[in-house]
Amino acid sequence: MIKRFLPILLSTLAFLLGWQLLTRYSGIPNFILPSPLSVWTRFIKAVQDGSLPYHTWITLTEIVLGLLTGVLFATIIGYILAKSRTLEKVLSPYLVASQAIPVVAIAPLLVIWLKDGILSKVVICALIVFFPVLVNTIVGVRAVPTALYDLMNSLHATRAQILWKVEVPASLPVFLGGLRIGATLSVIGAIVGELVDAEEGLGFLLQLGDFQYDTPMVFVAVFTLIALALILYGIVRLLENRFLKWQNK
Amino acid sequence: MIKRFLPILLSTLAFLLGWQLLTRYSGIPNFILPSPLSVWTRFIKAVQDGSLPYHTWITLTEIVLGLLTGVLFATIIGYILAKSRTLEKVLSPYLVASQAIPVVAIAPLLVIWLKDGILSKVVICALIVFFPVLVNTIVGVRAVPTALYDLMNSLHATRAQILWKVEVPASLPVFLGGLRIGATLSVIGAIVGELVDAEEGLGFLLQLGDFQYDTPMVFVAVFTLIALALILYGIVRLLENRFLKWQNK
Amino acid sequence: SSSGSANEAGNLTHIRLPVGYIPNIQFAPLYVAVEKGYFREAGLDVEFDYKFETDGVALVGAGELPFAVVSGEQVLLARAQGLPVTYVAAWYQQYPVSVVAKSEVGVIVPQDLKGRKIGLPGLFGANYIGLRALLSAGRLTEDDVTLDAIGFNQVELMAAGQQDIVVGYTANEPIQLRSLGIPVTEIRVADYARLAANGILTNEKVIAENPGLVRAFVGAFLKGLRSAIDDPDEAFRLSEAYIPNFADLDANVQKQVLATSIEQWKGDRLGYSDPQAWENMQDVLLDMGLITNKMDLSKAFTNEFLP
Amino acid sequence: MGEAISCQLAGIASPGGAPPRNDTNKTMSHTPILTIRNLSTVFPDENGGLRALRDVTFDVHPREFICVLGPSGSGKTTLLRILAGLIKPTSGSFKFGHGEQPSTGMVFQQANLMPWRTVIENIKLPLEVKNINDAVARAKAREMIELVGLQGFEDSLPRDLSGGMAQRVAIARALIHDPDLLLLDEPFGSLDALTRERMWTELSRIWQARQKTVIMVTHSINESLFLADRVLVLTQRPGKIKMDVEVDLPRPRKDDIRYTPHFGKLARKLREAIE
Amino acid sequence: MGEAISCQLAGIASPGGAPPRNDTNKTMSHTPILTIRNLSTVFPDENGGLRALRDVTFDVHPREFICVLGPSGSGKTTLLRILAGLIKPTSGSFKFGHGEQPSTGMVFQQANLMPWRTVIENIKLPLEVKNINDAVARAKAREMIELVGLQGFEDSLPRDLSGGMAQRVAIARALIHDPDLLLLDEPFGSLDALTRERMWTELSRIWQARQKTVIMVTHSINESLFLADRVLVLTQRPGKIKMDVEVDLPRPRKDDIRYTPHFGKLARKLREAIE
Ligand SMILES: Nc1ncnc2c1ncn2[C@@H]1O[C@H](COP(=O)(O)OP(=O)(O)OP(=O)(O)O)[C@@H](O)[C@H]1O
Ligand SMILES: Nc1ncnc2c1ncn2[C@@H]1O[C@H](COP(=O)(O)OP(=O)(O)OP(=O)(O)O)[C@@H](O)[C@H]1O
Ligand SMILES: [Mg+2]
Ligand SMILES: [Mg+2]
Repeated sequence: MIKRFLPILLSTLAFLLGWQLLTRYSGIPNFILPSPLSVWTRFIKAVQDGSLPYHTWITLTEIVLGLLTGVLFATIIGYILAKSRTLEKVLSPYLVASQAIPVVAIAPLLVIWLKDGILSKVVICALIVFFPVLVNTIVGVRAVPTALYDLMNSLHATRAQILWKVEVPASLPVFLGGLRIGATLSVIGAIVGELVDAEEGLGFLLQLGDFQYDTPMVFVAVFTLIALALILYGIVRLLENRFLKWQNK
Repeated sequence: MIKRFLPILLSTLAFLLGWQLLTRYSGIPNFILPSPLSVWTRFIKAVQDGSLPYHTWITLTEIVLGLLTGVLFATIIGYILAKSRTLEKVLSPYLVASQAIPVVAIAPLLVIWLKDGILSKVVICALIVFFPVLVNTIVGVRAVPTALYDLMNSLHATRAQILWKVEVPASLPVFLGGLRIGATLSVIGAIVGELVDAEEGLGFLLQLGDFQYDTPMVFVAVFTLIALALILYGIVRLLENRFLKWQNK
Repeated sequence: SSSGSANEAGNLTHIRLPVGYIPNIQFAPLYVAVEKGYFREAGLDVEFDYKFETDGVALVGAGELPFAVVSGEQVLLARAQGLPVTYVAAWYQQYPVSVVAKSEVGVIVPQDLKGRKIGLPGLFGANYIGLRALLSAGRLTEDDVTLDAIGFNQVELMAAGQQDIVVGYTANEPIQLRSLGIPVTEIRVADYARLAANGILTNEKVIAENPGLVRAFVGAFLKGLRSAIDDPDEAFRLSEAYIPNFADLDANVQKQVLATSIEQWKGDRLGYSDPQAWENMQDVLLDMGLITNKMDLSKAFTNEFLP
Repeated sequence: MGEAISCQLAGIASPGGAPPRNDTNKTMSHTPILTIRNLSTVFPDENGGLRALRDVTFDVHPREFICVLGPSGSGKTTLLRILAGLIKPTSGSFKFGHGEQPSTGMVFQQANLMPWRTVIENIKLPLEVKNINDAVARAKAREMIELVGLQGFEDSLPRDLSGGMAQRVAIARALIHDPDLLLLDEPFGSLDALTRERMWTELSRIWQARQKTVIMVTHSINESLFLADRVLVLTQRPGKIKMDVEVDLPRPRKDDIRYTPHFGKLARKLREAIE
Repeated sequence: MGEAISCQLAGIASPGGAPPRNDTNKTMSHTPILTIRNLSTVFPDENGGLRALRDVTFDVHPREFICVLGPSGSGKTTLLRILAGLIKPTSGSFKFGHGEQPSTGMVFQQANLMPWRTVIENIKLPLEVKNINDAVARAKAREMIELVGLQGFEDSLPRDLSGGMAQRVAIARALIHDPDLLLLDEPFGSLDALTRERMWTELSRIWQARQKTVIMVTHSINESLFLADRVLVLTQRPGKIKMDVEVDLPRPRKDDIRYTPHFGKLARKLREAIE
């Protein structure tokens, strides 16, 4: 157990040390790159005055909802597109387009259609999560060995049985790769939404810190975001360890 | 040939029609959601005065450089991580972290380290491209059948031969999936950089249109971005058609 | 970096100047100063940079760039965090924020805001500070109104009928809304509170090591400002080349923007910082909790580089 | 016990008794369970398509055990895939007696196991597909594991099995749900002689004890004579039926039947047909 | 032509003449090309590891053709994989005469083709690995394609091949680079009788014409007696050598050798050993 976490522990220490040395000797002022210690002090303060937990909770809600929505749609649509090349040809330009539209360009539309509040952030987050999961769902489902379809068909299996007993497990490695990407990006997704009309959430905290030149606060927000991303990523890795055991050598 | 493009053509027409009807009957003012016609007029104008080609060229340069850099690093690092679980354990927190940092939070650092100009945008673009390609490289390389390693080893093949003759082709489907995601995201990557520090490029044009209440211009920029994304996506699809022929049924 | 280097013989000192916004007619004084050679005469080669305002402040604070155009509160906020920055020339004599309301709502004085929903870009920034100052002037607090963060979409949402009252820039949103045929009333912050507004920022180190550079820059800038105020038509013409798509914009609107801006620039002594405006700004920020302690305002701004 | 059952049932239904012939089925008392008419298959390729099967016509009667022999690439696997409903023939037709496809157990030429399932999970798959209670399915799977001699490997993953072991898993999987039609594509190819013969016996026993029809592809003349009522020999690609031999050896067939003259005669006949 | 060469060479090197025996190799004039001592393999599993091979010891002499028989799961594949250097034995050692691993051609139990390569590309892989000029490699591959009877399928992808055709591709690939050591894991398992016998003849011819050592796993006693100088029989898992039989049948071996009494005697001996 200790041995398993030793490399990560060591690398974290090395990172903190490197950071400390950088702030010390690079000549970059504290308000641009704060020292680890000042970030830590700010963190404690933000926890104690309740602001960090509050805003983290808001953002986490957006992330979780956005991630779930994005993954749900991506999986369903991805599956359908994997099955129909025609549909893929017709729809993929729109799906690709949806990824190339900067949020600022359609911010007024978003606010008009979705009102402000949490919904627009959830949608933006879902939109960012959507694409990687979509593509990997398509790639994963397309790579299911045809021999296993033959097997299931020879047993007169239903579509649902083929889905759950073959397609899901066989495409899982690639799908979970998409989920790894999606989960990581979901954090940025929620923040992007919060940056457009900031009222609360870590994106707001970040912008506030930026506005007040409270760079340690900015870094606290960033590290909280990183922590959220790592937790989500970790959850996906746990899923991989659980469901892809058969793949490991 | 006509039959192949018919669905896309029809869907484009349907899209334009739907858009026209939306602007007509939704009551959304023209300067929030302009009509297709006004966007088209604005497009012609922006082409004729040379501004659109100029800014598109700038952004395209950033995208191409960012995409190449991102893919290069992602492929190399992804391959190494695919081969070493320890290294993956140590490095992946940092790689995930790099994806969760909003660019606005570190914009001054970027300027200090990378100076102004194209480099920072290329780096931001590369950073966004990096992760999907990285993850799919890892997933792809991990899924190479061990039996093929056995084959190559029985022939005393060199590491390089195993790489090029087995690992590259076997991981290509998943890798190209990552490239599909990366290519699509690269467009947004370049724009994000331009929005933080806008001087030229489509992101600048977009911001300009936004602040000048020239919404048709915003839409022209967005559609140019979409076109760039579609072209890049199309190139990846061509690669897939070319190199994954063996997979198609 | 360029901040330390003196004006060597024949060579112009290159200066990258963050202005905190996209190219716009409101930067006419800067464009005039370039076009009419005021900067060159002062040995300066100025290049405009349109990055975010806070990034500009941070880079000036870090000594990466010598100057930036920033809003008054930024100076105090930055100094509160230890950034060694000093405001050396006032550009706007009036705080450039207004509350804009649809005429039928009947918002004429700050007290009228009571119980209203007000849209503003976010709960920070000049708009927010201006609104708070107005609320205080009307003896209201934030609890008396409903704030609604809507991003920089005030005009759009007002036109779409989703907001009736928004906060915006005096020289922008009201003019845009009227040009769309939406009758609006406006309450200017400047009519109720005298607050330190936008001006030129530099670094204490630049002041200490290269006061000549500061003087040269401020002098050239003020010449441009004077010229723009005196001859708006010329300023309008000279700005054209700097603003992409200028020809596509409604010239009337742009002229109004310039005229409104000039109203806010005018003063008895161009560039002069009124200590009271800084005191007031500090009070607003203290009231808002954005800073916690009074500071030595004499380090925050200076009039010593004015001609 | 296996022996006891097979003897008992042999008396009842005498599979070797009056084996139906392709050309005589109209006069038979029981109608064919499967009629195959002019099946042809062409796989699309660059130069005009690859003909895999040509005009294959035969009938299969209930409880008949048919072996298919033929050179590599003559379309044997293709034939089985058509009968399993996995691909459509290019032309021709086939019809099952009861109208619809009977429950089918198939052994593919490759073991075709699910790499994420353990041995027992792979074997019980057909029962899962039939929505049978998991405890029951597992108990049945354990029986099958014993039948194919894989005790101790219940929880192994396919990647940890030897080639022959994987094939035995596939056999167990094909038999577990007691299908009416068995389609076997070289099921015993990678088994050692001993295991193979045990499998022969088991298969004969199962076939005789239950109402099963078997179509089995093999490359072994011995195997076909040991098991089949009828042997079909396909020609070189495109495969069509070159010979349809009735195997009128008495059942149950013991090992020493190999050395009987009739066995030798049939073997020689098949050998000649193949060459 | 094949016949001519094999006859001619049979006179020169007479492989069946004085076949070396395991226990007599110290007195032999030429030293073993491969010495295997106490090889054991344990695969890790939940309950203390699965013993696949136990104390396997034997010598292989240059140009010897060895067949390995044994029950399913007895470690035959494992043995070949060790000798090919693909896995390390848990204990014991093996050494090649010249110190390093000779060039090796391997036929795996599964065809193990690269799905993205056409038949000809799959076959020429070993030459690519040796960086041989592509035109030469292709020409050689075409020869091999003819040898295994796959003309017309040069540009087919593996997914479009029948099982036996895929196996023939694998055989061609193992032979193309003229390796000194051939490790064959049931190479002819899914071939029809005719093709298989043609392959036997070809393999004998190649083996006699070139300086090759062959270790081949098979389940067919006939096959082993037809081809081998020596047959090793492994026990049930964990496999150890149960019998080491010298096959002193005269070469070249024609089909009718099967009906000689000596063949019958050897076959019975092996059969008993297996049971
Ligand atoms: N999916 C496919 N696409 C194209 N050609 C195919 C396909 N499947 C089989 N074929 C071709 O059809 C012919 C018959 O194949 P089939 O697998 O039925 O042969 P087989 O009799 O089973 O041979 P074997 O004994 O080698 O397994 C072969 O030439 C093969 O190349
Ligand atoms: N990678 C592996 N991990 C775990 N166990 C393995 C592995 N490979 C083989 N085994 C086990 O080792 C034993 C021997 O396997 P091997 O493949 O050598 O048998 P074999 O003699 O080739 O059998 P067959 O004739 O069925 O191919 C088997 O019980 C198998 O389950
Ligand atoms: Mg076949
Ligand atoms: Mg084996």
